[in-house]
Amino acid sequence: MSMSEKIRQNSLPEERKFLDAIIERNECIASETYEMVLLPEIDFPPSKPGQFVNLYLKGIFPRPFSIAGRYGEKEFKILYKVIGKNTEYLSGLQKGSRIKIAGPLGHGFEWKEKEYSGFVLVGGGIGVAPLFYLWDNLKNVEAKKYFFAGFKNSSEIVEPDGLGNILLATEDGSAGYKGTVVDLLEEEIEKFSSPLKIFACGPGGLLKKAVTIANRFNHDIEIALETVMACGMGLCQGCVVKYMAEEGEEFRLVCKDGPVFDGKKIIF
Amino acid sequence: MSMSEKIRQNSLPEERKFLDAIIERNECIASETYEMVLLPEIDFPPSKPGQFVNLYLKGIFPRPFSIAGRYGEKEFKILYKVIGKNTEYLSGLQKGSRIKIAGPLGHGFEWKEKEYSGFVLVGGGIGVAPLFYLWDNLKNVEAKKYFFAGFKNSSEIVEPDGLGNILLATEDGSAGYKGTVVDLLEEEIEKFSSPLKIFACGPGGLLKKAVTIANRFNHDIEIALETVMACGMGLCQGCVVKYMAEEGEEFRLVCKDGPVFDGKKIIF
Amino acid sequence: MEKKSFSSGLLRVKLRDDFILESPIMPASGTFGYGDELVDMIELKYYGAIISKTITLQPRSGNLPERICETSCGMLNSIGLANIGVDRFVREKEVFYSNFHGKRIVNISGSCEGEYLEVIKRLEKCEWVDGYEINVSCPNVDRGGIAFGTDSHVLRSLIGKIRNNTDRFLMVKLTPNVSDICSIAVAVQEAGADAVSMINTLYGAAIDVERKKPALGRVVGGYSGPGIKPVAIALILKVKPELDIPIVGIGGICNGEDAIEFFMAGASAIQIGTAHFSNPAVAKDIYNYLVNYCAKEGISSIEKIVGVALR
Amino acid sequence: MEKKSFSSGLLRVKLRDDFILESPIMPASGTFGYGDELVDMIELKYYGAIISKTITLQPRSGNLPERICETSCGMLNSIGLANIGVDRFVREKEVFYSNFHGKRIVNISGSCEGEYLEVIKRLEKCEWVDGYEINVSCPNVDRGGIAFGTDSHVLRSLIGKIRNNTDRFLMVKLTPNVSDICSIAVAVQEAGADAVSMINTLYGAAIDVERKKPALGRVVGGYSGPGIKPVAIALILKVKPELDIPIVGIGGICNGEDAIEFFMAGASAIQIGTAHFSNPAVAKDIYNYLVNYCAKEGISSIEKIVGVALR
Ligand SMILES: Cc1cc2nc3c(=O)[nH]c(=O)nc-3n(C[C@H](O)[C@H](O)[C@H](O)COP(=O)(O)OP(=O)(O)OC[C@H]3O[C@@H](n4cnc5c(N)ncnc54)[C@H](O)[C@@H]3O)c2cc1C
Ligand SMILES: Cc1cc2nc3c(=O)[nH]c(=O)nc-3n(C[C@H](O)[C@H](O)[C@H](O)COP(=O)(O)OP(=O)(O)OC[C@H]3O[C@@H](n4cnc5c(N)ncnc54)[C@H](O)[C@@H]3O)c2cc1C
Ligand SMILES: Cc1cc2nc3c(=O)[nH]c(=O)nc-3n(C[C@H](O)[C@H](O)[C@H](O)COP(=O)(O)O)c2cc1C
Ligand SMILES: Cc1cc2nc3c(=O)[nH]c(=O)nc-3n(C[C@H](O)[C@H](O)[C@H](O)COP(=O)(O)O)c2cc1C
Ligand code: FES
Ligand code: FES
Repeated sequence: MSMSEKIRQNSLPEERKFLDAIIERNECIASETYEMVLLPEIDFPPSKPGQFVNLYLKGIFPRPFSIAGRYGEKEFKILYKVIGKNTEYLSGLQKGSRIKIAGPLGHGFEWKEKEYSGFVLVGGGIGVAPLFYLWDNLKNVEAKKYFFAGFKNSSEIVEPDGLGNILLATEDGSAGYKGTVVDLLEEEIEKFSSPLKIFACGPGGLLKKAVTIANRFNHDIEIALETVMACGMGLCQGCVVKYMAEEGEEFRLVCKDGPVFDGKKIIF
Repeated sequence: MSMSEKIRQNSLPEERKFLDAIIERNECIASETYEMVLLPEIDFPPSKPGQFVNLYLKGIFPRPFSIAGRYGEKEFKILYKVIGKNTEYLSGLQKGSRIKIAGPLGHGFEWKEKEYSGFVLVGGGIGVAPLFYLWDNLKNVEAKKYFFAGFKNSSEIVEPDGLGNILLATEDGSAGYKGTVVDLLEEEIEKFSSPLKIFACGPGGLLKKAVTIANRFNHDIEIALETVMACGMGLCQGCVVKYMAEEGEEFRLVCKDGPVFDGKKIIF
Repeated sequence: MEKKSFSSGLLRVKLRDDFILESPIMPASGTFGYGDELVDMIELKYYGAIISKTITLQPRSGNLPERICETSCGMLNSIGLANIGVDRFVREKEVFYSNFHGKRIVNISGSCEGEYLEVIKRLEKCEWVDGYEINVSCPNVDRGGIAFGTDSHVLRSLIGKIRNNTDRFLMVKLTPNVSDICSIAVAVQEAGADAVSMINTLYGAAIDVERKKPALGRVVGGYSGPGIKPVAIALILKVKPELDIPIVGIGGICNGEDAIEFFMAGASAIQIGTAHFSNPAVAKDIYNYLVNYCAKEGISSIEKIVGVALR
Repeated sequence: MEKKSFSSGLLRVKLRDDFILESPIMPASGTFGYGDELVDMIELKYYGAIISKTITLQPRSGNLPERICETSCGMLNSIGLANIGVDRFVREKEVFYSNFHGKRIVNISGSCEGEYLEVIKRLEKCEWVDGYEINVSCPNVDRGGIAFGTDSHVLRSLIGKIRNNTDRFLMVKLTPNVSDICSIAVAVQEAGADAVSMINTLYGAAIDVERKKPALGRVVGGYSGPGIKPVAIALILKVKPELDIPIVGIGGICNGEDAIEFFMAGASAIQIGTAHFSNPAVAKDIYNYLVNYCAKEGISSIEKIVGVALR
């Protein structure tokens, strides 16, 4: 066993790479929302839904984006929303451009097929991105699957591929249920047969509510968190979140210990 | 008289503007050498050969470039050599791009037609740029005119438009006289009838030698200097050169008191 | 250029009861010549006050070149207080200053207390001077300057004496190159200053890798521009709670958002330095940004956001 | 990963007779985890030494978020020395450190002399530790740290005591947030340190204009990255002539040319911090640049250019 294997076994569960990738596609698919397909120059390590990649763009910090889907051993997809300097720059990059990327990073979602009668995905806004990938992975799972997706309005809607129950909410009611996606979740969840596992990603408020709902009905829940990251790979200790460990409150790194956490352990 | 006129009369001989300009042309005309025509969005003030413009490109300091020719009340030309970050960037700009410029800046060359039997222009490398403009302006002057232009090799040659005696030197002898332009000047100048006025622009070594030659034959000489400039307009006091004034050595600002100076007063 | 306000008062700031600026924007000393340099090129009305380059008793030719150098996030300078001296300043700049619509501040320096006081004495005779900014922190001169700026006792004595010799607006410019800027700022306030301006340049240097030499002739100079903004903001945040007199913020301000950061950190007004080089019309751009900001936020005065980040 | 050199010695540097690095490149403490974080992702062979994040006697969870913030020319951090504590460090990192091909330096801090000495005592038992970097300058902890770094008497006493407790390579990391860094550096040398490393972060802060709050939870933090390079170069140029022991340069190094600047200014080796975030393979890039530089310049060792800018 090589040293790096030894070390990895010790502390790092996954293989990660820092490499060049070619932009294969970069298309606007909803209001300020883009889908980008990246082709790494060499094989990209196996990844899990919930894991993310760093894109090295402008400025000092790279930018983290959830893997939103994979195509074979190399290509993967991200979905992103233009909100600032780097995403702006990203949206202007042409097919064929080369960027540096690192990944897959962090820990993804866990699903033990046998333990649940249903899986409930809850995404708000661009928070649907990692859930798209999870949705793909749940394709052959026998349990029931529900994808709750919420957006501000109909111009922002992006929907996952594949079969299953997709439940749509918009805050302004311009499509689907009128209200937030957790309002919709609250109304529907009682109808599903327990035990359920919920996977949520989106703004902090959404996650907090989703956890409350999970607690109320005694379902398991994993949430994918976002914090500002300097490194995305455990170097800087900047991306902490408060976590209720057995020994009491402590900080966990969103980039390395997360971004997916047991929702009930996070102190919002 | 408005205040700004009053002030200007007091200390600033010329009118200057800070404005947008459109790139009308940007062409490679010799090795790493480009000709750019700029169209300011509004009338550009009158200018003199030897004056320069600031281009606001990348980073903290704008970059100064000599006016190399004018077309009417607006357009003007610059010649530039790609040597670093800003000139690199400049060379990549497309026709139609908009950049900020300021000018005309500094003091230009002076020629009193009646006092000289000949005018001798001596340019080394991209130092020919302001002399092209001067050459245009001397078109209708009756005195003899000579343009000495020197380059490293034939790939770098750029030649002025218009009639007159153009004497070419290349350091490797690939075109014209083999040697530096001041070597050629030294050989030729004795043949011209005095009094002459010499105008020189180029690397420091060239200017120093040109002044030595002017001194030897007792000709007047004006030289256009280059220093690193932070502002190009007298704000920072950064661009100083040592000058022998009547009261003794002092600093002069290349951007404001120059870039054209009486060659015999500069302490190299 | 009459002495009347052109803004609706949104950007009016008070630095002393009798020292009110119609715009909180000033040029930082040494980056705007004597104030008159761009009079034909840009509109000066966006400046609430003009600040001269540092004036000394005797004319100074300054340091040997190279005096300036661009860096990736700013610039270095070792100008060395080059200036025409107080007497020529008084003679040559009267017309311009007398006609300027806003406040007229002269930045002064000296190599000993006596020099500072003598410069003040000569300027007191000019009714076209409204106030002084005391430069006790120039890193580019061998004697004088820096010692005053780093020793709170020496500084207190100097400022106290200057205070005794003028009733005009008196602002002291602080250097960031100290272990404890708060004690310096407090000393300055206790000595009777009306405001502090901060920060002057950081110590900085660069190597010209081609020549294998320091980029500046004097080796070390003053570092300014965007790269020093976090330092300026930090020091203002530190000093603000300790002071009753206003702070004038300086350091890397390039645009309206930078200016807002300074106000929120505790600056009552701002100075723009290095940004003049990359944008001679920077004051206009910032002015317009601030007016729009007030409108957008629905606030009646920019003073409303001074120090909000600390509340 | 055997303990043999892969370079031809071009980049070999000596920091003490028995402390020779095969590459002058090290990671700056706190920007590279415990050293093992990227072992699967990049090649560690480009580092002549590994430096751990700061280790303290007790585990520390660090400061409340936000702990990091990007600025236009760098970043701010207020991590607050979050670390697993010396005992867990010794237990968990032995495998990695024992296998690392280069020198193994542990960066340590404490809130009093006793704590520093106790951490050293526990590390002295680990034969896989080659040296220490003493952090006396972290701006992000309330007690301890900063006082040592700004007071030359206190520092001299601390370093003297540490020296008495170890024969290993001993490097002291200096803070730039002082009036007179030379006297601090000299005190450190006199107390028996083998090298100084400089600089730690500058005080820095930013305002989150949207939230109208300081961007960092702790308000003021440490500023690092390209924007601090001119400060680091200036301080190294100042300190170099005063010292006999080597300087390890830190501050905004992003690429090979930056590294050359540091060597020419007087650094015998360098540390890379913030640049790891925008380029995890930065050490490799710089290593290759330096090898090519030596070849191009026809020099047999990078040590030949150390301090040339001052000659
Ligand atoms: C693990 C992880 C996975 C992510 N996955 C995705 C994804 O799949 N698709 C996607 O569009 N975005 C995703 N994000 C968010 C994405 O990283 C940010 O949108 C991006 O960094 C913004 O960069 P910018 O330079 O364009 O904006 P900036 O100029 O950096 O910021 C613009 C505004 O956005 C805010 N902001 C900055 N960083 C974040 C952040 N991490 N989260 C939320 N707001 C932020 C800033 O406070 C600022 O107000 C993810 C973030 C994390 C931590
Ligand atoms: C009054 C004046 C008029 C000028 N006219 C012209 C002109 O008509 N055409 C033209 O091509 N250039 C002209 N120059 C030079 C031009 O300004 C520089 O080539 C330009 O600033 C380089 O910018 P950069 O970012 O591409 O290079 P940088 O990255 O800034 O520098 C690259 C290299 O060039 C050196 N350098 C920087 N500034 C100058 C300078 N001012 N002179 C010489 N070397 C420098 C640097 O030391 C560095 O080694 C003029 C300069 C002055 C002061
Ligand atoms: C070229 C230059 C010259 C300066 N000269 C002076 C001066 O004469 N007196 C002074 O008090 N400050 C002087 N400064 C400092 C500035 O006034 C200002 O404090 C500093 O540049 C920081 O602001 P900035 O980042 O906006 O430039 C000078 C700065 C520069 C760049
Ligand atoms: C996120 C972060 C954490 C840091 N933690 C430490 C630390 O624990 N101990 C220490 O001595 N320095 C610490 N530093 C300072 C760096 O080691 C280095 O001195 C500084 O960042 C300047 O170098 P740079 O500009 O290359 O980043 C930290 C810096 C950063 C950015
Ligand atoms: S972002 Fe650096 S440790 Fe998580
Ligand atoms: S370049 Fe600023 S004064 Fe000449």
